[in-house]
Amino acid sequence: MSPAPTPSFEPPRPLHAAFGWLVFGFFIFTQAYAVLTSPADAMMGHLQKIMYVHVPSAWVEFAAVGVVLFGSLYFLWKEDERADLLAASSAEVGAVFCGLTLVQGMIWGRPTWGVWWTWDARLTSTLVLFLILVGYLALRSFVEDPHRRGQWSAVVGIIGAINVPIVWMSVKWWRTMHQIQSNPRSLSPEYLRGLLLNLAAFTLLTAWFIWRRYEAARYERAAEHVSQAAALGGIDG
Amino acid sequence: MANGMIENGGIAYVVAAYVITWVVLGALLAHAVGSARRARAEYDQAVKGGYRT
Amino acid sequence: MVGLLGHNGCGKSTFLRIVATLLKASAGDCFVYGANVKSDGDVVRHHVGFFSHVPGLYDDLSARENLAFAATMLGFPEADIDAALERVGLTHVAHERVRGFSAGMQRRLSLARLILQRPRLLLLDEPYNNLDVAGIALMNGFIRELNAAGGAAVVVLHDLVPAQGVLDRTVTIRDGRVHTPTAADLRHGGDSPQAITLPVGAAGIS
Amino acid sequence: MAFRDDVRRIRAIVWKDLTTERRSKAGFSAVAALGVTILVLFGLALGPDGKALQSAAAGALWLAILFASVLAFNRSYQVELDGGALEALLLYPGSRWAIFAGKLIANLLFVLAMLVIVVAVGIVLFAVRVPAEWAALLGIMMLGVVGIVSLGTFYAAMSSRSRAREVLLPLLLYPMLIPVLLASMEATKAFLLGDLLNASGAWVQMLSLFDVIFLVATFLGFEYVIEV
Repeated sequence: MSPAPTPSFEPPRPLHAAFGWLVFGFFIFTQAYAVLTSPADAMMGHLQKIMYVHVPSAWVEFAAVGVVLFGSLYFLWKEDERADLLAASSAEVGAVFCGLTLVQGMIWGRPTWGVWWTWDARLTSTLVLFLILVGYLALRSFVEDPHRRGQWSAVVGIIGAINVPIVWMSVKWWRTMHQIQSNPRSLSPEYLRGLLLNLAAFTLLTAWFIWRRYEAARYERAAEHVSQAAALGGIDG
Repeated sequence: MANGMIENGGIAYVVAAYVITWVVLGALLAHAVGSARRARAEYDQAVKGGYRT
Repeated sequence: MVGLLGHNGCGKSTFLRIVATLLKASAGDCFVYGANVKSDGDVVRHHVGFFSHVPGLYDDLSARENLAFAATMLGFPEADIDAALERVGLTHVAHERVRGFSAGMQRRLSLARLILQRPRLLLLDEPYNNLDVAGIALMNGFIRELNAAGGAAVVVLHDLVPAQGVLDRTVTIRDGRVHTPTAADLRHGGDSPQAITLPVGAAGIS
Repeated sequence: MAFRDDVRRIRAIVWKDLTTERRSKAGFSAVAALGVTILVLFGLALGPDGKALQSAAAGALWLAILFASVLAFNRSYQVELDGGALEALLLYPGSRWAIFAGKLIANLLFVLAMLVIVVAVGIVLFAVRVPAEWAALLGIMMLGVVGIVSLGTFYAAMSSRSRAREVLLPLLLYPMLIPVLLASMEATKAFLLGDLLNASGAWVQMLSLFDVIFLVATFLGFEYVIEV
């Protein structure tokens, strides 16, 4: 009467290769489409085109944090290690996009505002989010025991995700106090289609990245389990 | 943010932003595919070794 | 009292730590007086006394202060600390800091903590280490007293000699399996080496 | 009944932590001296212009308190790790939150004592004009310290038991504390500079809100952190 096998020790069902090709094909198409079809903006000229990588990066970074939050909560609730591995993969991909968003924002800010950096609420909270994700990943790399690592990083992930809106709120308020206003501009419809297409492409791409990293993590855990079982006298039921 | 302040419509900045994005995404792609493949191979190795004992 | 034997690293201490709620088993269930160690940890901790291989004392508190702290934490603030100190023979150093104590004195102080607690299930991890002959006698006396009062004890041992007279039977863990003359009493709970089901009844390991 | 037991446990942990801290002698004075040293360094970085020092005083004070208290958080768990005391602590019956509450209160008292010294020195070094509403200012500092200590005590429970604890705690803690620090600094600054924008009220409200959120989150999360 052996208990149900722990799902995280099973090897994952790998994603079909065609999905990756489709996602990348779509991504290249949407990027080319948006860049080639969008007219130069009256105010910003071609700079506006940065939007097609910047806004989707920012969106998927927050979506990735959402997945971290979900995975962490689910792990604490059900103690399913797969949720922990999913959260970790998502944090990693999220950190990459977070860094990308920052760099793109700076490249856009330099010609627009004349400075590489401004303590704007969005920029600042993205930077803080990046630091929180780095901290999360550092914690994971410093803890070996899988159960402890899962539990600790789940809690850190949840509280980190809670902190994101709080940081945003406090920085926004901080700037209001110092009477610095950001001026948001509404988007004209001729740019909207390219942006929406890229948002979709980035979302799919991120999902694919996270899934691939998740697969790798599952294989690693399964391999660990197999060699552990082998060391204790072979695999049986 | 005055009109016409940006030379060439800021092409150089646009190119820089896209190049950086694609390079980073390319690196992430290589990392994701490579790590999944390596982990897969490691797992297969462990299974083979595990049954032999 | 049941002795738990086995090679180094076979999971004896791990087993005790799972029963004591310090570790969570990756598979299988464990019940102490009907309470699940995974889900009802607090109930289990009321029943279980764990004598670990580390003293678990505060170096900068005196022997008496350490026991007073333990008594409050155990929920017995009115416990007779002086009697416990007397019994383990540490009355003369009651007000000295634990930092200056020898390993054997620290073990005695840890024993005094168990005496305050009087647990129903005693878990002992190599309890005779660093104890002199008198200390061993103290330990065995306490175990016998608990047994007589209806308590049970599980002890991890590498040497059976000091436990003679208090040990009812032994269980050996080998290759993640339980080998015992009373195998019917111990159900093997899964493919994990840590997953052993030991149903513990009121009068000992049933 | 069980609740009264937990309150007794909290009191015992606070007493135990403060007693061991007091007896280890060098602990508190070293941490407080570090806080003062950081203030001196800030003074050198920002001075000697008196006006600049005055306007930077609030930020310097809070950062000095933050940097010094981070050492206190790791120390607070070091006591438990020596000789496996944490294991014994976890074996006692009772709620896990009582352990957190005890450690939190002990750290709070420790940091507040340090804050008194650091602020006193800061008032002198940065030529701070003490406002008439100094009691309210003390309240703000109290709120800020609660935020720092709740998250600090919480994260130190992990970092102190991991590799590289010296770098891990600040790496995890500082980004998380940005809202609390920002609110504390701005509220303090508004008070010290005569509350020109009447801004401190809003900051105090925000700070209280942050404190409540982080206290609830850390109290709920502690059980998961300490048990493994």
